Amino acid sequence: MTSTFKIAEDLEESRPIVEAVKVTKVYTPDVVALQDVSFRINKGEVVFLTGMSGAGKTTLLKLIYCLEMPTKGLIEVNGRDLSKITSAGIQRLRQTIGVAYQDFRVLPKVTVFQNIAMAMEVLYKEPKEIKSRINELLDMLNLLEKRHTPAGKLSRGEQQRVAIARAAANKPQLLIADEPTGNLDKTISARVMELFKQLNESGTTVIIATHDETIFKDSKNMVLDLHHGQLSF
Amino acid sequence: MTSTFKIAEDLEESRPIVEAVKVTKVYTPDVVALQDVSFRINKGEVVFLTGMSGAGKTTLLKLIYCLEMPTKGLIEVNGRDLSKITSAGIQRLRQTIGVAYQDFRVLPKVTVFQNIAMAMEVLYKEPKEIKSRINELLDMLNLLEKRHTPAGKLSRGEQQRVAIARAAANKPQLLIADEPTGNLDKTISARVMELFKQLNESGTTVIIATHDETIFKDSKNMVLDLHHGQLSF
Amino acid sequence: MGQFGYIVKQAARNISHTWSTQLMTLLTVSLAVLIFSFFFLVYTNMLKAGARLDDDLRIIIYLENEIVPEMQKQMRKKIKDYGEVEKIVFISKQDAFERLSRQLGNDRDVLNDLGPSFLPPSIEVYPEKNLKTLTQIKEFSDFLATLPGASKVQYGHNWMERLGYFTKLLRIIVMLSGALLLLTTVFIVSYTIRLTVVARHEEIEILRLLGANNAYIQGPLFIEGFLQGFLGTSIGIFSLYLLYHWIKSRFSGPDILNIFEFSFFPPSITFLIICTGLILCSGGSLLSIRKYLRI
Amino acid sequence: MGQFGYIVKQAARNISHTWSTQLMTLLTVSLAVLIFSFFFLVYTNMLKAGARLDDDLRIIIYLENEIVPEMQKQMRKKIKDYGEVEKIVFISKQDAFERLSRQLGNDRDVLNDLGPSFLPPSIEVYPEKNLKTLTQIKEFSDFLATLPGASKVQYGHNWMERLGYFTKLLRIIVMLSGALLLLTTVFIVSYTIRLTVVARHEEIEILRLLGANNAYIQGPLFIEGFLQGFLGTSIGIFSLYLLYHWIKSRFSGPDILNIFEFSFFPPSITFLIICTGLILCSGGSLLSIRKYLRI
Ligand SMILES: Nc1ncnc2c1ncn2[C@@H]1O[C@H](COP(=O)(O)OP(=O)(O)OP(=O)(O)O)[C@@H](O)[C@H]1O
Ligand SMILES: Nc1ncnc2c1ncn2[C@@H]1O[C@H](COP(=O)(O)OP(=O)(O)OP(=O)(O)O)[C@@H](O)[C@H]1O
Ligand SMILES: [Mg+2]
Ligand SMILES: [Mg+2]
Repeated sequence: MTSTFKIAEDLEESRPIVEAVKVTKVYTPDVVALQDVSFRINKGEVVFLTGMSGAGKTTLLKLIYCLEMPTKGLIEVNGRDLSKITSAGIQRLRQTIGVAYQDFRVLPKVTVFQNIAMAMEVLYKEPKEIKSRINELLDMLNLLEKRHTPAGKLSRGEQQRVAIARAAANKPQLLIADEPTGNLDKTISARVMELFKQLNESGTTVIIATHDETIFKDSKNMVLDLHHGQLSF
Repeated sequence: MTSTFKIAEDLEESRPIVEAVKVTKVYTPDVVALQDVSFRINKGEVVFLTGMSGAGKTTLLKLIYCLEMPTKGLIEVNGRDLSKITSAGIQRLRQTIGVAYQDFRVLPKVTVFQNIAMAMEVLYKEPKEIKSRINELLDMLNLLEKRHTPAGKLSRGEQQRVAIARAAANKPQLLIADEPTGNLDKTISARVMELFKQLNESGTTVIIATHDETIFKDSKNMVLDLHHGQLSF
Repeated sequence: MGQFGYIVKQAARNISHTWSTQLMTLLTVSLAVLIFSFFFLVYTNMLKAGARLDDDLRIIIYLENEIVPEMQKQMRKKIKDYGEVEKIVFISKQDAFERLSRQLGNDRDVLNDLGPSFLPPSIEVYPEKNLKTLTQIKEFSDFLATLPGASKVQYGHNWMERLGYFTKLLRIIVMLSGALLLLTTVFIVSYTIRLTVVARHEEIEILRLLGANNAYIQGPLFIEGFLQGFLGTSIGIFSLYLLYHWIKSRFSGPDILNIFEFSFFPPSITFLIICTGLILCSGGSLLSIRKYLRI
Repeated sequence: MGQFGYIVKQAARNISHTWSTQLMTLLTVSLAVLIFSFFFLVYTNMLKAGARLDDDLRIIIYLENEIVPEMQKQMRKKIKDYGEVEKIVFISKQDAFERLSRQLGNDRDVLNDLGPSFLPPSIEVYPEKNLKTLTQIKEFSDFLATLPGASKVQYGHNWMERLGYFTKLLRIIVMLSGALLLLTTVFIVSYTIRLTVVARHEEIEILRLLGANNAYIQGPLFIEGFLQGFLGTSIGIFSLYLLYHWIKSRFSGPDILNIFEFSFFPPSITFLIICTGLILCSGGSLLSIRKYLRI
């Protein structure tokens, strides 16, 4: 597949938010998940990350939000070199990134509302603001009725939407969504993409890892295609 | 969507393997997951179960393998009324059904091989048979290299394939796959479908719950379409 | 390979895979058994010591004159007619003198200048065990005072009370410690089970969904519980035995142990403790996962 | 709402959501403190009783004649010149007689016919505490035998040893129980922490991934640990106090408690125990999740 490269000339800011230079990630003992990956994502862009199952998509995303460290190479987020970051630095970095994990990571015993509220409480937001933002998100994702249900009692697709809502809650500078539509039908997928678009319009950079070609094949956005840990443009 | 109904006249056996009559499932206190659902699946068929996220697909499947009991209505599997089944009966029933769960349910600390072997050991299969069957499956699903990796260290897509391999391991009478391609790319999805086809040819009835229209839109198989807990043909 | 072989293989695999947890559990069981049996041992020994002290309850009748052997028989009969008596001992002047000098220990020099004649002869009556209340003893001693030749009747009232209080205090302390320890043992065991269940329930749930029958799931757990119970209890009891020997060897010299007479459990009790441990461990491991078998 | 308000709110929410676990932990802490302080109390009281028994170590010099008061001063000086002495008591014939009759208790009637004159007068020397080994005491007593008018020198060797062995046995039993209990306490606490961590680590991991800072994660845990430590320790100590009173009330009558003199911790120790519990609980709850903070 040929990817559409979009140099962000029409965006307000063209400074890079994520920059990777020859990044290699080897899981002990010998699983090479990423090999010499270099790319640059500018502020305000929407980027799709694609590739076969096991190609290294999740690993690449983990490097960006500092859950893993690269074995070799340089990775900079917001101009900050992640190999030199402190614990407090990681905290501050993560406060500016919203992540919808591939395995959701919602707390099963906690209500939908509370699961999402956690993300905002961490930034000491006001309860009123939290409530109105969550209602807005749940409405958009067709989940308002389930507001007070423990997340463990939801269907998988509903849990996935909770994860997405949590990632979007703070209107972060950078939103990372890992396989956000894996358990969602077409209608809901469209709503999720609409949410991402809204966020992007208000300045959020969006990185979406997906194997679902339908959601990016018509767009003119940048597509990073991983093959066995290597980028192919 | 109009579904293609295929009366199984060309199949060797046309006795029903699953039959549901006016089945209703209400989760306490008031979540109506299924309402008056009636259908009939014949032996040897391939059936797709589709519907929006939260429509009740997983719930319907859970009723078939006895993880939940219907609130109202009759459900029969292999001619056995599930409302009157004993604990030992459930065990015997489950030994004839292979299920690939939507949330995988693989043991993260246990190797891929062992995760799949569990399903066969439960039936007291011979170690040699277990080994050759698992290698065959892993090869088919492109996972042979990861044989001795703990499942928790796999990518989500790889874990999903482990769940599918486990469901298929015993060549069960009935195979249930809940969203089997949610985390898989096109190529691997095709391999999974090929595996299901092989099993079906050797007599297995296959029920696949999915929101991915591409995998059933060209087939002539029966499609059950759920809308808010109700079947629409 | 038959069903049984499978189960044993499964158990062996579980044990080798989770040996650190298994070791921890084994240690816990041993410790619990050690603690429990330690207190049980101290308690039974104390009971025995208490019983021996109770044995010493006696009523002393001081006599004006020595009783000639022919009279003794008659006396015996008279006393036995009144109430049940365990033992009657006649003490001559000489006996009394010897006992006093023994009682004085190193202070016995004070008696050097004295002959045995200054102490009166006496009869010591040891009442039956069932005669225990002080009023009953009082009545008995009142009767004994009416015997011919009796000058004074005395029972070790004060001394008995003192010793009684002391053993009572000790007994309360041991019982309280025992109760506290039993509580902690229950805590520890239930915590261990909870941790095991937390570690295992996912696996058990999956096995259920795969259609494993009860024997397949419970068999390995039972074997593990059995082994843990057997090893743990044995180790616990054996440690206690070593401890007991160590204590005893430290007190080999003087006669203190004759007073206290510290002894180990008889084999039957040891066997019983091991069996109880076995049953609790293997039963507990089955019970703990029962709720997951309902899936 | 400030950062602190958020943390307090969070702690309150956690406590109200997981009150059953919290209650269990509270109980565990109380029990551990009760057990520990119970044994500490018994142990300190035993030490005190032991010290009192050691006090009784004395050397007795039997004299041929009574010493007139004028001579006593001279004697005192002579003895003190040889070695350090805590106390010197002169016992006249009359004193000796009274003491023996007290010692015989209800058996004192045997002395009725005797005057005080049959017992020799004596001097009792209580050596300094640092004079403890038997050889030292022997040397001292050899010297004392050379004093003018001394007929015999004696020290409560046998009796001392007996009592010494008995208290030693008791001490070993109490120490062993204490050691076992300490072990179980450590077990219980580490199990509690492991269970808490099992229950919490998912939440903590997610909070980390959401960028929560250390204060946000540790704050509520610290508050919970602090409350649990404070309540748990207080409840434990208070239960012990009730227990102590109950035991004491059961032994209000006779003089047994004068021998044993069972007393509670002074306030300073009580305060120290509560503080230690506080620090351990709040520190422990922070330490237990440390590894999840590294994510
Ligand atoms: N244990 C439960 N308790 C309460 N409600 C539940 C429970 N499980 C499912 N539900 C609800 O029942 C409805 C149907 O759930 P189900 O999991 O069957 O949906 P699904 O069709 O599988 O959806 P998805 O495509 O998202 O997996 C949903 O609204 C869900 O919230
Ligand atoms: N913690 C780990 N330890 C060892 N190997 C790992 C670990 N995590 C991932 N891997 C391996 O690294 C490779 C890349 O994994 P990654 O999760 O990045 O794939 P992915 O592109 O996200 O795949 P999917 O589409 O299936 O989610 C895989 O082969 C996987 O098995
Ligand atoms: Mg992935
Ligand atoms: Mg589902």
